[in-house]
Amino acid sequence: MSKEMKKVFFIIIILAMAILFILSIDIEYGNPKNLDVTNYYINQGLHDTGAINLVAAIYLGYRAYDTLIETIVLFVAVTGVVFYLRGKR
Amino acid sequence: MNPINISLLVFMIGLYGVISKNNLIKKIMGLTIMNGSIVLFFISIGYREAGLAPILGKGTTGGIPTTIFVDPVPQALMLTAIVISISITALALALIVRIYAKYKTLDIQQLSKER
Amino acid sequence: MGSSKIIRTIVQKLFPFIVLFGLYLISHGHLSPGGGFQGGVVIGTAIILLALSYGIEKTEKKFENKRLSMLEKLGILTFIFLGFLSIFLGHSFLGNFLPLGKPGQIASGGLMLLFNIAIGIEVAAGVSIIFYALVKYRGEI
Amino acid sequence: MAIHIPILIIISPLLAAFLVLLTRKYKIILATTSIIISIVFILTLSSRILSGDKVIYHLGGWRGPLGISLMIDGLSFFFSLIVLGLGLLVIIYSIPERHYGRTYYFLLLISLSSMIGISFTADIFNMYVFYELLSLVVYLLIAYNEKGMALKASFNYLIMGGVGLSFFLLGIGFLYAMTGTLDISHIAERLPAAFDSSVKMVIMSFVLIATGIGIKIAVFPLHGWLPDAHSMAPSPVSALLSGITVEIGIYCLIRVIYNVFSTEAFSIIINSGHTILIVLGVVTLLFGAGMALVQTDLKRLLAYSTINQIGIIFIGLGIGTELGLTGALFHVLNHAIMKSALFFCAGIMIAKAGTREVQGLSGFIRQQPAIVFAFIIASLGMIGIPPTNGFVSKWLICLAAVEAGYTILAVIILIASAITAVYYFRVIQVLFSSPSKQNPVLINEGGQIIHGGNFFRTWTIYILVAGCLLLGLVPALGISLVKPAVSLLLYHVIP
Repeated sequence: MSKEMKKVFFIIIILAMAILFILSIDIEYGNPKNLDVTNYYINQGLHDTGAINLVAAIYLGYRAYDTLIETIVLFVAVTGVVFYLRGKR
Repeated sequence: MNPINISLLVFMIGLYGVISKNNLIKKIMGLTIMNGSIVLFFISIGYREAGLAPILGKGTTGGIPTTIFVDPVPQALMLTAIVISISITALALALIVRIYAKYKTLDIQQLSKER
Repeated sequence: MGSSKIIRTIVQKLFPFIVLFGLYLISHGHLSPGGGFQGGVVIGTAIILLALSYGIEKTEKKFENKRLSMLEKLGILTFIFLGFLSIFLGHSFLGNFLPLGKPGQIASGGLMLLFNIAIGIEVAAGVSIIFYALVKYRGEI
Repeated sequence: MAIHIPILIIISPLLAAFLVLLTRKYKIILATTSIIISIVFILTLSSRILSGDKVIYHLGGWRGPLGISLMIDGLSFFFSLIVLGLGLLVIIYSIPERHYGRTYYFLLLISLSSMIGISFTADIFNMYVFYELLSLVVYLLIAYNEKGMALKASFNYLIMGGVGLSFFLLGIGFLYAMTGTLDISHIAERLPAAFDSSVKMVIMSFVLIATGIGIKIAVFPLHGWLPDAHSMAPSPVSALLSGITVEIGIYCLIRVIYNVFSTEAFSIIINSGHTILIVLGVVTLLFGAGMALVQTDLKRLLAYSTINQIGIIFIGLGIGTELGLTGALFHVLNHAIMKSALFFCAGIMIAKAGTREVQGLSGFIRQQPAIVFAFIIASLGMIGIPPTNGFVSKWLICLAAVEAGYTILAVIILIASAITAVYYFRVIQVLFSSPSKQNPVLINEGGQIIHGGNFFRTWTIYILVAGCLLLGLVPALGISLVKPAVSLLLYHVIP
């Protein structure tokens, strides 16, 4: 396939997928529907974790395990960069 | 054209960038655009009409706040997704430095030809 | 490397305030927008600013690579150790065992403040290590 | 202390990984003891789980959909046992290689701990974070010996893996938009309600997650990265990749299909999902077999044969009957054992012969007859000849295909096995042929001269081959392991 043909081919695929995606969205922007868990977080967040910043209450209090794994992701990325760029071998 | 549709469109632009660009750094840019659009998608899912940032006022002592808050859960998830996306980008750029040092080219076609 | 006199004096004056702002972000993570990651990155950029203005060699003496990578491992080990501590004190892994305190004060988040500090150390050290690695790479294979 | 076992299984390799970075001499001892501790812990749970019970552990003490909880049922027990068992053998296999420093064992331990984390977690976003951690670590392990080709392979895998996991995350976004929670069991409860309101979104989220994981499992159209990645990696890492990492992707697919999109309301998704799985399985099967025929590099041949075997597992999953699932999961176990044995033997052969080309290994029988016989037994298993375990699982899948009325599937599997036989016997024939050129210098891939395959390497191969024969002669052993997982998936589908 020539260069332009390939590019055009990609554009068509991407546009088709984009239209497919956008048509499939049914949630109305501005009022999400099922908020029972979120409302619990908002109402009880301060009581359970003592944090005023509810986002911090969630990612450090309720889901601290996620944050632990994520700091390890960052640590592995740092070791990876140092491993690639130490250069003296 | 609310932000949810826009974020999906930007996701597609990022995907197009990753697939069709031959330059390694442009591929990484496409990947970063995709991750960025996912962050926009999650945040726009959690948006509520006239909702405030989910920081309870100094005074509230745990009573039921009457004000409408934006959904804090996607924001918490996106903190993780952002850190993951920069880790991927940092690793990829370090890899590109090494590949360029060895092959002196950034074009994926040429790279696949050389042994 | 090292830039003009003007930048050097400004950076020399600004450096403590940037670090102070980073520490503020870390310590008030659970009260106002911010937290371990954002505060850590601010402190990391303070170190990078120092390196840009005073040159790598001098900053290296002050913040050498060895100590920073040790700090980074320390950050994560404290995070895991806090998790184990909550197991020893009868809660499940990463469960909060400290008293919650009054909302709005720094000491109010229970374990969250300690988590934020651990993450802050790790991210600050990590960002500056990446910067050192990128700058000192001389391009040999 | 006993109730904390699920989290201790995950955290012990994690903690050991960081301690390995701090010590200089004790890295191997630390690595092996941490994996052995995890194995002991998981075996203490085996009685409860094999009897069908589920172990649930709430992290941070938060009940239900609030916090993250770990759930170990038959399926995750089965996969984490494979991960731990083979992980231990991979560590033992890489002991004699002095070229592997602290970072290597750090990355290996983090990969094992993240794979167990994926199989235990009951929270779909946590599964994504662990999968990302696993991918990051594998990108580094592939490029560990820093040769040009390995860097390119790692970069390709990074791009494909990045795209795949972005699709997975977008799928999670759709699920969260519809159900409002992230806990798998709660999503499964709330999806039918969301299904009535927006059929399109449920289908789109299934498609997104399936393509995302499909890229990571290297299904046919999206497999581009696998042959380079698996062949350019150091041998223990190739065994880890082909043996375990691909299986964890299959675990995620099974978990999504059977737990998240589970109830009868999605019969159209599940039926169409099954047919898609079968079609993809057949295409991957034939493509893998075909490509393996034309390979001259031994490790690329084994990598393409991995794609071939994934096709068989997909067919087994696609059939979806109880027999089909048992065959597929049993084949996951067999493939993990056999492929690791093959990569281990390949590692020794390439190290001794100094070249990766199949032709260069001629006359290897005289140098290391035991390794060649192990290679033969493992390749018999891959082909599916009676005494080995490969035969049992392929036979189960063929039986399930015939029972479910897809007799052509059974025929296709037999054809693919015939092709597999051709390219494996070609390698074995070269091993037996007269040595064309004697190569006294023993160079390993890292450029260091090493002594021959010594105690650790040969014994790991013997253990794997013994496993092959044991499961082949006494298949009830393997099937009893698979039984709780299959019954869980089919009968009480919503955990």
